[in-house]
Amino acid sequence: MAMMTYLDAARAALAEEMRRDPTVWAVGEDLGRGGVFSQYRGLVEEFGPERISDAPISEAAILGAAVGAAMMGTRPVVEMRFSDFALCAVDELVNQAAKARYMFGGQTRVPLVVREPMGMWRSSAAQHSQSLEAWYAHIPGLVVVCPSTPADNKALLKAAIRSDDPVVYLEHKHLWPLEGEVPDGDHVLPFGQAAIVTPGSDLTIVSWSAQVHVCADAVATLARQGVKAELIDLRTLWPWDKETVLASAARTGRLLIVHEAVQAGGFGAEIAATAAEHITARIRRLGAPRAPIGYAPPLEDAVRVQAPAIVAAALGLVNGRQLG
Amino acid sequence: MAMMTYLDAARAALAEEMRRDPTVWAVGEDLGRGGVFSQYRGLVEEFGPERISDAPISEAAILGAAVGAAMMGTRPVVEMRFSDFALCAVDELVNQAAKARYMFGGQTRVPLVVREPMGMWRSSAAQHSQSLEAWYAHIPGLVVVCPSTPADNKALLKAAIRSDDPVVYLEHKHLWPLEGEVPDGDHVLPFGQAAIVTPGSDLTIVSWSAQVHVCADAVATLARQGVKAELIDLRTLWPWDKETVLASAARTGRLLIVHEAVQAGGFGAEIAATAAEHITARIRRLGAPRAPIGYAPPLEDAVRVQAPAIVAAALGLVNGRQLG
Amino acid sequence: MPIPNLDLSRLRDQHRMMWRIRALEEAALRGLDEKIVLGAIHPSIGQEAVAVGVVGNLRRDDILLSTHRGHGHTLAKGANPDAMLCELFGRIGGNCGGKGGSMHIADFSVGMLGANGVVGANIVIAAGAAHAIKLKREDRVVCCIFGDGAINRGPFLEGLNWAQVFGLPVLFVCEDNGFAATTRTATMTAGGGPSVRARAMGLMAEEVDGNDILAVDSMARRLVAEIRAGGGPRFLHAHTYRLTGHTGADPATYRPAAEVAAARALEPIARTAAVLAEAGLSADDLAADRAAAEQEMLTAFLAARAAPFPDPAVAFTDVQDAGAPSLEHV
Amino acid sequence: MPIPNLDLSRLRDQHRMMWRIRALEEAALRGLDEKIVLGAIHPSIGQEAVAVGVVGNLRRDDILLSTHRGHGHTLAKGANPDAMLCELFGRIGGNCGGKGGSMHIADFSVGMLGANGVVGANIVIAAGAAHAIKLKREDRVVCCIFGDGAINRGPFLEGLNWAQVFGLPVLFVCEDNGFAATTRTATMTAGGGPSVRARAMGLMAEEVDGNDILAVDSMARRLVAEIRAGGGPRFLHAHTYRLTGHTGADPATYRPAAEVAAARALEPIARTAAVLAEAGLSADDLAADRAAAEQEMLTAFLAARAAPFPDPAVAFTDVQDAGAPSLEHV
Ligand SMILES: Cc1ncc(C[n+]2csc(CCOP(=O)(O)OP(=O)(O)O)c2C)c(N)n1
Ligand SMILES: Cc1ncc(C[n+]2csc(CCOP(=O)(O)OP(=O)(O)O)c2C)c(N)n1
Ligand SMILES: [Mg+2]
Ligand SMILES: [Mg+2]
Repeated sequence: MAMMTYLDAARAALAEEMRRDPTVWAVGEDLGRGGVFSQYRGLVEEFGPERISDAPISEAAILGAAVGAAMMGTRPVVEMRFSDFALCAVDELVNQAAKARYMFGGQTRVPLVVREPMGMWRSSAAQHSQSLEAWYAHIPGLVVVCPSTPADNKALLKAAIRSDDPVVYLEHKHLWPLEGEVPDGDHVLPFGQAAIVTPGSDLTIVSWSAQVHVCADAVATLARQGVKAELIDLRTLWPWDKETVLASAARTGRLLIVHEAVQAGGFGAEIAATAAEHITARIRRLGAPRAPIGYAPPLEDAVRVQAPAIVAAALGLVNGRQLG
Repeated sequence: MAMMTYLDAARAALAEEMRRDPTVWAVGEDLGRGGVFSQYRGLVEEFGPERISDAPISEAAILGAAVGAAMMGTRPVVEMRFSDFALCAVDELVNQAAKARYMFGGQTRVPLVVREPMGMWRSSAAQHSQSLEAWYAHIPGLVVVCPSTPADNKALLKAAIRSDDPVVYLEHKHLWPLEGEVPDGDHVLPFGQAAIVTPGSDLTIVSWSAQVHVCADAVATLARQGVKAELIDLRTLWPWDKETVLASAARTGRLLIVHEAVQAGGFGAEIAATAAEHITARIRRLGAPRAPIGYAPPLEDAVRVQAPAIVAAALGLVNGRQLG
Repeated sequence: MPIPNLDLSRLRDQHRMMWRIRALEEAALRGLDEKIVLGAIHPSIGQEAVAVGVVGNLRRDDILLSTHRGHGHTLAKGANPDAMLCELFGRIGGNCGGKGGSMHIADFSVGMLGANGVVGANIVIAAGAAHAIKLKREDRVVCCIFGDGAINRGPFLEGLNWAQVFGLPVLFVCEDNGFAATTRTATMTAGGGPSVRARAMGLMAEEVDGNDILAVDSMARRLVAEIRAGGGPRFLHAHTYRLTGHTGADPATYRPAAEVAAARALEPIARTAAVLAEAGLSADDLAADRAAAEQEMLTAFLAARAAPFPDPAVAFTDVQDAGAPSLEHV
Repeated sequence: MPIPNLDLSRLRDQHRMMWRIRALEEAALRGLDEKIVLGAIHPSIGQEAVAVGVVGNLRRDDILLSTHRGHGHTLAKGANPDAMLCELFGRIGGNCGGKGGSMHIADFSVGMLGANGVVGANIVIAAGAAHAIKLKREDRVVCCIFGDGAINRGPFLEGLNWAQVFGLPVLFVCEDNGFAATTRTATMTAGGGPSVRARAMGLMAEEVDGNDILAVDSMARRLVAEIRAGGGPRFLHAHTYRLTGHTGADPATYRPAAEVAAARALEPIARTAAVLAEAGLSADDLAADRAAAEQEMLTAFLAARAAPFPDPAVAFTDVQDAGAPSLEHV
């Protein structure tokens, strides 16, 4: 076990995979100087500029080239810098990477990882703050990963690099400096396995990415009020761990889903809908209002899901209050 | 009242709006020869090539130029040909069109309509068949319209053109030849007003676009079996008519949501989740499995939601069967 | 006057291959007529010299990426026409198991990495395929064919810049048939056109009469050799004409008959036949090439028409390893 | 030797405006230091002659689109610095009400239609703004400024082609500071660069020393006049240098100190001052221009720092007419 930041955990994962497998390479803008968040720091020195490759500001080419390179037997890790810029390469991801294996009848695989730093990050405003994980979960062919801890960011990035499926790998910008214990050695997590962060019996809270930590605060507050919430970190949105979530919610009878993304059409809807179809439980979601993200701190905060709102929603569920 | 196809209804709407308002213009590939589905037939003759403008194969420029032209006081109607190709212009739609009004603090409006013919259409395969309406519903700033009848395609396209919001206007390719009564005169529908296609008391079926007609078949079958289903055509997904849907489902106690799009993360999830949060009802969704759309007819059919499946799901709800 | 140094047997093979492409596409169009094919077919009738002249210079382990109008390229790369027609008819035995159809035809066993339904998308994918080849220090070459309409899409710029910046082994071929669907491409294209744009991004670029098989062949041979020798990407702009409509369903009424007739007089197969005749090949031999091609494709057509459809359960395979769909939906 | 025909009062105004831009950005950076600004600031220090020389040739009703590095362009277009600093500090009184910040600064009242956080996105938007002007038969001109990194994005090709095909009144300005974030743009750009690419798409293109205010001014004046006369789009490639890091937080250790020192010796304000001095302006007058600018921006800084934050409810306005968010969420 070592203490490591979320950022360094991913860096270690990439370095280890690049040592293990010579077909792994990374490409993106500014990687030669460590990448925009330093998440590639030191790697060009070890692996050279061919395997830690700079790129022009050509998101469509970065992703599109990765599709071709993946079909030709390499394992590209592509850096999109901000998940918002990945919107410049949606055809390449959705029409090409996600569908190639299927359209060509299984003649090929597209083993690429698209790293897309996501989420709100100190006054970055509407074009640098989005959380669009729900989009990717809706697209057949894609795997969607949203790690919340340093340990998971290491083990899941390794899994993503080893996967033969195209993986949208959403690191949260706010978590880069987060420290945590990371197991030594070659730990790889399977996709679709949620983590039970805190066990509990009164209600189930499901979340992912940075919001897990906000939920953990809320769970602590709830505990002080005698409410035992079970907190589940989904870790991967596709596949998602339906079994763990439904079993927990069936047991507690109350399900609260919390995410940073816009609530309308967010992935919380999929979880809520699945639960409503399969189990008997009181269900509620908390996500952002359907508004772009503002620049001024009070405007940004107004669309954040914060711990008090989570506590209030949890208490509402526990006390059996129905929404209007 | 006149009988008119879905295609001609939209053509009439555009022509009438262009006559009424000289700032309305349309731009897209091949429009001068009537557009790929003939939905612009005859318009260049009346309005000339400046207002019914050809475009290079430059989806990003088509949409991006529309953003600039909309901010400068014109009302562009842009044609994306197949909704799948709109994926070449996502930055322009999501980062620019949808956010400009907000980011600039209300200094501007972006009154554009993006026409995106959607859905399955005889062996068009994975890159020409998608239904991605859920994506747009998730994006603040966008209005999302999915007309199912000729009358609605006229009245809603007019509303879209008059709207000061950017509107994603999803016509279903399969519906182009569908005939129906279209009221004479200047009928404009408000966004967010669902249509009750068939009233009923035993369960509520909510759908939109081409799938409404499949549901209507199922409703007729159910009626023959003594089950009175209320069929609601949502017509617009954002805003969506929560009141009508929830009131109906609360009354019938059973809610079935049916759409052509992939079920996982589809807009049906939002409706189901909202219902689960607000009312007491048995809820079920029917959408496509999470797989790309195949070319061979049996493969395409395998991912279609067809009337027998709707009937079975409805009966399951009515008979109180719980999903596994 | 016979052409000096003519490689007669190579030209004869090219003649045969052009007829095979034409016959394959006539079979596809018959499939459309008979409503066996329900989706779109984009024929390359009249453009066969580009496919044969360019792709004939690739090794089997070289890589090809094509467009929605890709039957000719695919056949020239060595794909089996039986499998291609099965794919076009959505049958078992198709290269893609019936999942792809005409616009996604692919045969990875011969290095054909796919047609593409999105104009211009293959350009960046091709750059990436070449990138992998460079990383692996192989001497393979990637060939990427696209239409004149594709040069107005962003990936054209991004892909060419990428290939040149990284010095990648890729031949970009703009197969210019004058039209982008119903639009004359020239009306929507500013500046000096494909090769001028390519040169602006540093690529060496050539233009060629794409209906002259000898010219295409020798130009492509030189460019592929330069690329394989490590010279980086090259660009070829081949002028041709689409004798049919954009799709099998397009009557192409937007073009004057005289224009089409003039173009027909320049179509590549007859021109090739004339060169072969000049060089001494008999009319019977020439006719035999055509007849053999038509017979081959008729047989393939009949077999494909008789082939069974895939099982619906096939719709759920080849999606992904993690989180693949289950059959509970069917 | 004094320059003949020098319009001294124009140059003096330009000198003042360059100092105002520099002082505005120093105030923004002070905001960053004091943690008043929490997001990114991309200074254009050292690039002021491009902003002043180009934008100074626009009428108030002409249109400007800019980038993430857009403070200078915005101020030169006539925006109020008080409102700009309020915006940068996320306060009431900001041009965008605190919703946009530095990367989305805009002032529609002076025709400044926005900075943009997405590199290259403004190019197609500018083409569309010009398209509307043409449709409305107005004589306004659109000016679109972007960096050297933007020429590797697809919208560069699509937007330039669009403007040329439709003959639109737009001046594209590539403000080339040698870097795209931490990357030397030349290492990732193939071919002859911005103006060569523009010419390949049929645009008349010029290059200019972007740190020479007189050269930029006269070139931009000519190009704007040609565009306004109906000549269609024009392209200007202006060479300059970014004296700071990419953002206020970037120490830019990837550049040798000698390179930066050499560039600093060529920075535009001192060069302008030298010309003015040569023409007879006193050191006191020159210093007064700077002092006035610094005083103006200090006052603006203090006022912005003291301005109140917007109410959280403002987060839910200006979204859309139909289906706007309600406050039930807060
Ligand atoms: C991105 C995109 N936009 C539009 C289309 C629709 N489309 C299919 S083929 C075609 C014309 C392509 O012209 P060109 O590139 O010259 O190829 P050609 O058809 O002439 O072979 C168009 C517009 C598409 N498939 N993809
Ligand atoms: C599409 C996109 N990709 C990446 C970025 C991140 N980014 C912001 S500024 C920048 C460098 C831009 O370089 P250039 O265009 O030369 O402008 P400069 O910063 O030098 O003014 C990059 C890569 C972005 N904002 N948008
Ligand atoms: Mg063409
Ligand atoms: Mg730059």
